Amino acid sequence: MLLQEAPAETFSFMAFGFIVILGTMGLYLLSLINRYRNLEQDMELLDELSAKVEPSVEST
Amino acid sequence: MIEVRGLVKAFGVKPVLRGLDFQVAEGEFVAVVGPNGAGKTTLLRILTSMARPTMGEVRIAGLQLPRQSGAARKILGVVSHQPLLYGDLTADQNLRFFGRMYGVSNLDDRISEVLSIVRMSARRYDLVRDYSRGMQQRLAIGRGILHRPELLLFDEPHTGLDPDAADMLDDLLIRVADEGRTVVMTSHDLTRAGELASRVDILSGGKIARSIKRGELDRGELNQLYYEVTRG
Amino acid sequence: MEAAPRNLKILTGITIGLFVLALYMVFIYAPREAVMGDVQRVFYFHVASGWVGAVAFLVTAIAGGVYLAKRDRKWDRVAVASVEIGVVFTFINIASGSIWARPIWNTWWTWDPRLVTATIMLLLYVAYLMLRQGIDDPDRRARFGSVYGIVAFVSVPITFVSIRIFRTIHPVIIGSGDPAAEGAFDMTPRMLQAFMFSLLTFTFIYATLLWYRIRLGRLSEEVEERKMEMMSV
Amino acid sequence: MAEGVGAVSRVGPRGAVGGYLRAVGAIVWKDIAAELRSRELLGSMLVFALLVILIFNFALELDLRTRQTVTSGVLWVTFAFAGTLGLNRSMAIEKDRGCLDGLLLAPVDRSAIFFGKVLSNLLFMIIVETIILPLYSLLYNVNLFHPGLIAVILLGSIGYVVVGTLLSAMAVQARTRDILLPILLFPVVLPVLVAAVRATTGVLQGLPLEDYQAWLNLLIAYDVIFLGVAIVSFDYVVEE
Repeated sequence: MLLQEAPAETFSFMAFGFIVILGTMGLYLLSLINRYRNLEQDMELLDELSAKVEPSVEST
Repeated sequence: MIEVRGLVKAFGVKPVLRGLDFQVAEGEFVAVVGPNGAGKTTLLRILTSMARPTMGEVRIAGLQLPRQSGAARKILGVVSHQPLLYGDLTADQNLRFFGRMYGVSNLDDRISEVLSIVRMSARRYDLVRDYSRGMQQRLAIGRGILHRPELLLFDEPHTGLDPDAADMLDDLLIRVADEGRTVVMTSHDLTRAGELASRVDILSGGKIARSIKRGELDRGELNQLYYEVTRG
Repeated sequence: MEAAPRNLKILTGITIGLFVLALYMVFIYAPREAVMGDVQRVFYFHVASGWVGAVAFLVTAIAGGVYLAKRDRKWDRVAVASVEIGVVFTFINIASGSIWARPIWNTWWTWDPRLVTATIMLLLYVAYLMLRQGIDDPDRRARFGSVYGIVAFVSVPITFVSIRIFRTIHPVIIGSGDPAAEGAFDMTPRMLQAFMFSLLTFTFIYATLLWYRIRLGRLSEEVEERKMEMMSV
Repeated sequence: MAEGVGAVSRVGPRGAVGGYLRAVGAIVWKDIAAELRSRELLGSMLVFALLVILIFNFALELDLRTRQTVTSGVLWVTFAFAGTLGLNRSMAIEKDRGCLDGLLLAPVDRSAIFFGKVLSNLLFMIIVETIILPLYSLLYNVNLFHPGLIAVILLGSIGYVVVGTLLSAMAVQARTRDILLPILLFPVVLPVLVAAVRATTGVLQGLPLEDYQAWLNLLIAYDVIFLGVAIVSFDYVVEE
């Protein structure tokens, strides 16, 4: 194979390689965004809860 | 003997001690009381240099913690609610081991002496594993006083003891304190603390909220004050 | 949490620009390799990922050391953030290397020192993440993480040396022990430029991701803090 | 020892060294005394080691030819597996009744505690090895008696135990302590195992020293480097 004059036909392997490289990077990016969203939702929920809790504490 | 100023300790983001001030003079027997989670154990762990303060100054016999903790550990005797003893060793072997770690001189004599103080001489060569909780705790006190410390720290010593064993422990505590040592004890048992200690400090909100000398208040007043401070 | 600071936005913009350019250089600017063909194009990002992995773990070890000295939690956030990114890119490095090896050495896997070291490095830092997962107290987690991050980083070069000696003494069964021997190629100037540019781009990607991941860590701690407050109320 | 005892309150250089060695010795003595009583640690290590060798026997079909080449590998895998059992147990004993706190309260340098634990772990490891080696030799009729082997086993065990003691001190303080140690330890000690296996093979095949000198050097380098790393970092592992 290595003795051939013309370059080896390895386009499919290249495609596969880049799917893995870019795919993994993309997945990680998605996971970062996802985790960030979840935390922001938690934060909003906490804001709501503390808004509810505080007046009731003062009234008692 | 102990000087603590502005002590802050936070576990992660959760502050347990918030700017606590605490002084103990030589020869005093101070009980630190407070509800569970008030930070009693945390305070003691910082005094024993097992935990490092987040902020604030801690001095024991003039030695600054945690920087000079090595020297401070020499004059400290600690009895925790865990026995800190090896189950697979006998009382004699346990004391021998800790005696060597502290560099106690005339170790054989000292072990006999300590065992008779804590009334464990008869069980000297029995495995700690087979002891009752009360016996383990007595031996733990023996381990605490083995190297003749100037300052004794007791962390909830009555935990898990039946009333008889607890009374026996009280006798022992009084005897140990009468030898002129400074004692700091944490407890959630206000009555016992009030009877034993020359001063009761109430720990609440991460600070010493009140400090009551013996004879200042009777038992009922002390109880009422405690509930006011910790609940209110 | 407040929106990304301006510097981070600028950095993100630069990184995206560089990445687009890098893709252009890898696929169009750099010539097709004369022997291996298109698959050689994997090489640029393959090496760059390995580089990011190594840099990330170095940063973890340094941040761990600084944490132990200063006890400022922000250094621990840097350390975890860096490990996570390092693990992702080391995985990319190994997977892409394996794909490259298939047509060139006729096998998905060879026991080449670099490949094996990269794999053990991946296992080390997966262990690092598992260690952290098993500890609830954040201060202890940070301390143990710092210690293990340093221990792991020190062990990597020794592992590499040990496998290298192992390979030279042992007969090589499949392919070549050293990819420089077979599957090696002369880089044309354009290839070299694409290669250097990929390294630069991936370094920027690392820095950008690190920044975002540190912010994520901080936000997560804030949420924890708030939850604690809620529970104590 | 006697001078060390007297010099406790006024720690001069001699007293300090005496106190340090006395503390290390006390920990080793304590571990031996406890082990003589319970025999849990050595017992489990030995039984486990035998089981591993038996499993290898059926997994690899250790016929005469195979034995020549895989003996060192089988031995070291056995030691490594049995070793994690011992390391875990040895640290769990300290953690169980809060004994580690008791150790840390003593006025001795933390590295003395580390050395004490390393020495007793090393001792247990070597006891297991000295029982397993002749047994293996007997079972498979392979001659394992070679002076060079002692050096290799010692160097390999030191590196393994130094890193193992440090990491087991972390593992026992984690929630997942039963499963964590091998996962933390094996990727870090891989060079020790590789080098020890190759050097053992060299010794057993009677090769000249030059042929496996590189492995011995690697083992020495590993031992020295990680002894340094472990001494510095042990403080951070045991403090709270």
